[in-house]
Amino acid sequence: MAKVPVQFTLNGSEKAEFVESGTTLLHALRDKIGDTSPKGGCHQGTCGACSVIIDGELRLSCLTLAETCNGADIKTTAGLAEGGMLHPLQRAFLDAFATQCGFCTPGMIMAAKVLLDRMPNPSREDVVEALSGNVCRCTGYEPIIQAVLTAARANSQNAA
Amino acid sequence: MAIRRGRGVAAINYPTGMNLGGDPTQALVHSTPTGNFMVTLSSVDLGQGMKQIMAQICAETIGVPTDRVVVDTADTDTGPHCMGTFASRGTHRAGNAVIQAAREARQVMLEVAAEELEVNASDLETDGQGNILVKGAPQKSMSIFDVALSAHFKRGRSISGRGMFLIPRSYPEKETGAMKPSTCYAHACTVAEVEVDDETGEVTVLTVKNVFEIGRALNPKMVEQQLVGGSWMGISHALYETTEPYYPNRDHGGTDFNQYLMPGLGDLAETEIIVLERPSADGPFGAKGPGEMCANPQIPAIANAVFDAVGVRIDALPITPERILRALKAQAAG
Amino acid sequence: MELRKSYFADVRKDGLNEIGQPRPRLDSPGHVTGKTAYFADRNFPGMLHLKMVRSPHHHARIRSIDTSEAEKHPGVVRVLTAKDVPHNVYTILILIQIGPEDETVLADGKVRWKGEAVVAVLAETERAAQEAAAKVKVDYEVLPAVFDMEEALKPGAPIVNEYHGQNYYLYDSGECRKVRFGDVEAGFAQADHILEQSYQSSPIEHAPTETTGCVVAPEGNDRFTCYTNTQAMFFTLDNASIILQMPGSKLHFVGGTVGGGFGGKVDVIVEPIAILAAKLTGRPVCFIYSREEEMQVSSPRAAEKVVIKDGVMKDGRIVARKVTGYTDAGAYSRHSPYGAQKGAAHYPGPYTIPNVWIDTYCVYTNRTPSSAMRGFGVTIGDFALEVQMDKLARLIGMDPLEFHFINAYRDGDMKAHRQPTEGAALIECMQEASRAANWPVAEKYMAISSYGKGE
Amino acid sequence: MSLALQTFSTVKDANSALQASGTRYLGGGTLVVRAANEGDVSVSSLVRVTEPSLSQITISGGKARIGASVTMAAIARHPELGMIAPAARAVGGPAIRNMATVGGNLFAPAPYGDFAVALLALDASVATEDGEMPIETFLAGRDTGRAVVTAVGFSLPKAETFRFLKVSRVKPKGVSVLSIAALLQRTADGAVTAARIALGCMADRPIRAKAAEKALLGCKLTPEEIAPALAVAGEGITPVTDPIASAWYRAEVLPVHLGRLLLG
Repeated sequence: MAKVPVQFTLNGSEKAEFVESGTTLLHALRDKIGDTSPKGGCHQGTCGACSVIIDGELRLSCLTLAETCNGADIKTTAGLAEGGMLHPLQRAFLDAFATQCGFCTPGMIMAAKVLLDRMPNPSREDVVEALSGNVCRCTGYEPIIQAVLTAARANSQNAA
Repeated sequence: MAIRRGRGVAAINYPTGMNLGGDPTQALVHSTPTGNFMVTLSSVDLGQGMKQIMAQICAETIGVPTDRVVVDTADTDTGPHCMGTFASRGTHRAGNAVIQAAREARQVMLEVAAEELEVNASDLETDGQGNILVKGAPQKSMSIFDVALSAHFKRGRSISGRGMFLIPRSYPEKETGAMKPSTCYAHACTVAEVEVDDETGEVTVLTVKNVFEIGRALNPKMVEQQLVGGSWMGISHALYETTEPYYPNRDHGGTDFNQYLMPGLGDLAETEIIVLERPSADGPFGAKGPGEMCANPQIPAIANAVFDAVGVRIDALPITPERILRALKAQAAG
Repeated sequence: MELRKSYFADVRKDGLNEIGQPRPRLDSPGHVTGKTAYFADRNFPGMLHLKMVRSPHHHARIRSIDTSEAEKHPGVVRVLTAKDVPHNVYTILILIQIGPEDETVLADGKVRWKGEAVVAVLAETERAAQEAAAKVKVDYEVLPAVFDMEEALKPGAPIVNEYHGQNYYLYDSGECRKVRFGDVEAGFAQADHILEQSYQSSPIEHAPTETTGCVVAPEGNDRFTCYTNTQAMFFTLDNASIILQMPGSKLHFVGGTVGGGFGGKVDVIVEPIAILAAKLTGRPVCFIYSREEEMQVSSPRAAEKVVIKDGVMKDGRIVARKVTGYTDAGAYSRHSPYGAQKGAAHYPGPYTIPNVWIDTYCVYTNRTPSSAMRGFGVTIGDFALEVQMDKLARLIGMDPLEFHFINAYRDGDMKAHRQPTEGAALIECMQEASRAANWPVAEKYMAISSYGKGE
Repeated sequence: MSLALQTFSTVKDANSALQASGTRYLGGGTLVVRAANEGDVSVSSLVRVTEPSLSQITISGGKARIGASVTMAAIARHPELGMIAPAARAVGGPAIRNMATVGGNLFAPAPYGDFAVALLALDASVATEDGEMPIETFLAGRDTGRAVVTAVGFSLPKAETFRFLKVSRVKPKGVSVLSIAALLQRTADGAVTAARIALGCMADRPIRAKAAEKALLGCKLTPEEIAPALAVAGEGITPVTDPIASAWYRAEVLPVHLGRLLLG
């Protein structure tokens, strides 16, 4: 089985691995590199649990082949907290009791992060749209929407 | 075209725990040398928050803050038997087992403190902050930290306890069905308000007002999580979900989250949750199991609201636009 | 959410230190940082991947299975069939003495539903396992299938499951679980109106975001550690022990952190075959359902049919209720005999009715085996009961909410299964709903209490 | 055998590689990687092209040329493609839109392929190395063609002439019950002089509502005048049945939604 090299930046640090050709980024991250924060909920592109940020854009790591990510800048939820300090989104998810089983949470946070990076003061509709590719079966979504709106408010207050 | 509005009500009850009982759960509690407490279980946290609730139950019983309790579950090499997490039994069954184990550990803890303070154990109380006080003489006290150190290194006592909760199994009488299915029941009443598009059969759930009686909200924020999520699932069951959309034709079952339908973030009903607490006689601090019943009353409430809106009864779940449209056409055809 | 503390304040002790406090969840920091370890986050060097070859037919005899091409496929380590499973015919509730054993771990001679596991393929990679699975040749003789519960109960219907011998579960009470209370026919005779209606439901998938699965690692000392998302650790361990004919002391289950269950992870399906595979290969094994398997192969909530016949008086009292409930177990029992029986205990709902007759059937068909789901045995029954209540109210020209008050159970009322009501709170829920929804009811209903009719 | 990815810098080389059996073109991955993940072992080799023109959007002379690798997200945010942005935004959620390509959407079977419905209404041309063909011709033969699609081109519709509607059960990201795109030229007093209406989910691929197009000619967009067009909207359709909706339901609500789109 042909192995191919992949090299990219993951949460700010350089990673280089050999993977079998055709390996998804999700498998490369989880099984080779050991970042298990992206979750494999469907491997179909229908649940969003594997969402990561590649070069600033939200992507599904289950449908992305690792070897197409050479040179890319990849961010996952595992790399979001800096210096032991939770990111405002993470803090907001905690405070809003927006996690139950937690399986969808890393993907939700990734989707929310790209939203807030582009749109610091989103409306509820913007949040709904931004999270629309992510499935949660526990919460009924409302606490998650509230968490993202709260994080946005916290961000804008800090900026002010 | 007309958007027609309707509302419906439903009221339900729900048994706590495995039907007919006979479903044991055990717990072990022990203190570390510095007076932190370990709860050992084999109970499963599905995401509903079993670990957190067991920590709070243990903390309340021992008399320490929750952050001094660690819950270790679920490892069959260390955790004693639990029948499992199902049938709204986790909090009720495991909670009772944890209380029993924690009480036994607390008793040892008080005995050690009594020796140190030279009083009777029955004269001691805890302040919930991690201290043991002499009743009526609070200046005479000792921290649980020091009590645990003493127990471990001086007195040779194990501050630990064993808990077991079992409701004896009931066997239904063959001819009459006389039986004891459960020891306590949660309750709910939901009023749902919908809009129905009478040209497409599409239903929009505008509001659901849910009143739940759950015995005791051990952690109100976690209760809210489960009730809000459950209410969403009830709406989902009412209007969307099926693995066989065209039964008896069994083709076309959804195989992914695009085609197995559930309400999206843009479909959320305005949801109101009101909680009443009538403590159950045998629940941990009166708690019943809210986890399942919270998803039930929305289904008939919505079915009744659809009828109220457009005058057709859909007696088969899910209540799809297609079923409504077919019924409306049949109604129009007389 | 609002806590309405005014209700039942006299029987509740508030002001505790930890109970009733909205403490932050200890597990949430792990969730938001992606650090929480689910079973599939364990990865072992040399781990094999298990893929299942499944029946494409609803009901068929297996003439032959040819795994030779699959075994030769590059990357394949082992191919398992029924003969490899030590105790291949099992049923999960045997642990609480609800038999007979009626299901095969891997199909032996026959398949009884579309999706049934037939052959397990173990390979170095998922891809190799998928490719090899496509090379397994199974020769089927298709048999007539029965999907509809009423058809299945008719004489001459194809027998779905020979271990039962008939298409229903045989309780000690006969073909159904029965509840008999009062004289239902006398109740109907006395009633001003009779309403008989039929309700049904479709199977529903739990759809947890984490699919069912496990990772098994040999410990090197004849013990096997199974990382699993089962909802019931020892229940699964003990069933695995029976299926594998392996002492429970050789099994070590680790779990308890699950990505959603909703009842979908109480069947013992993935663990025994994965442990067997680890034992026979000496390698770690993972068996994780694909989303498609989770959606269409894992047990759904049962399809149910509920027929309710009520006798009601003009003044709103229900004087007789007869309920016949049918639970479609699919091809195997799993938890369905338990669920159907739970329905018998739940009917006639939280109402005090003097004459009650209940029959609940657990029926076998060639549909996907159903099992527990959130609200097991009750959810669909509540749909039927509460739509029926609405119809009854309208039939006698009464406000549906007031109609509920008239019939609501209260402390001391005798239930149909002959337990006195204790701890009722239905009336208070309805009173609060009346206020919250601005759905006024007559003052007399707002004045009553669950504490009993005497007060 | 594993799944092998071959990367080529030119379309020409990719087209040669695609002649091998078991080889599929990798666009955004939303169709083909999913198929591989789900155990479709008929796919053993994937081919992709890095030629920059495939990722370019060119607007000139009132015409748009969109490279086949351009994503739905890129179209949705392009300042000069605002009129078709709703069709691009109708595809998937944000992550899918960052991956799903124009080229891929042309191959997406119903109930997917909402953007292709818009392209059909716009009478787009589909380019391959062999040249260009009308989208209708392309869609009819898409199951057998093996050449890489390189771009689509169309005349930019004037504001107010293009309308798009997607109906789904789940909001905001749901799969189509149906989608409708309509390009309507009208006189100053509102009478329709030319109509091109494309439908999604009314067959296994986007199709035109030709009878309705014809019936709309000369009509003003009033309930009375469009009624004949709605009455024939279902001519020639063979709607799909899937978990979202049955063929019966789709056929029943097509005139309802077409009417709402025309009157909206």
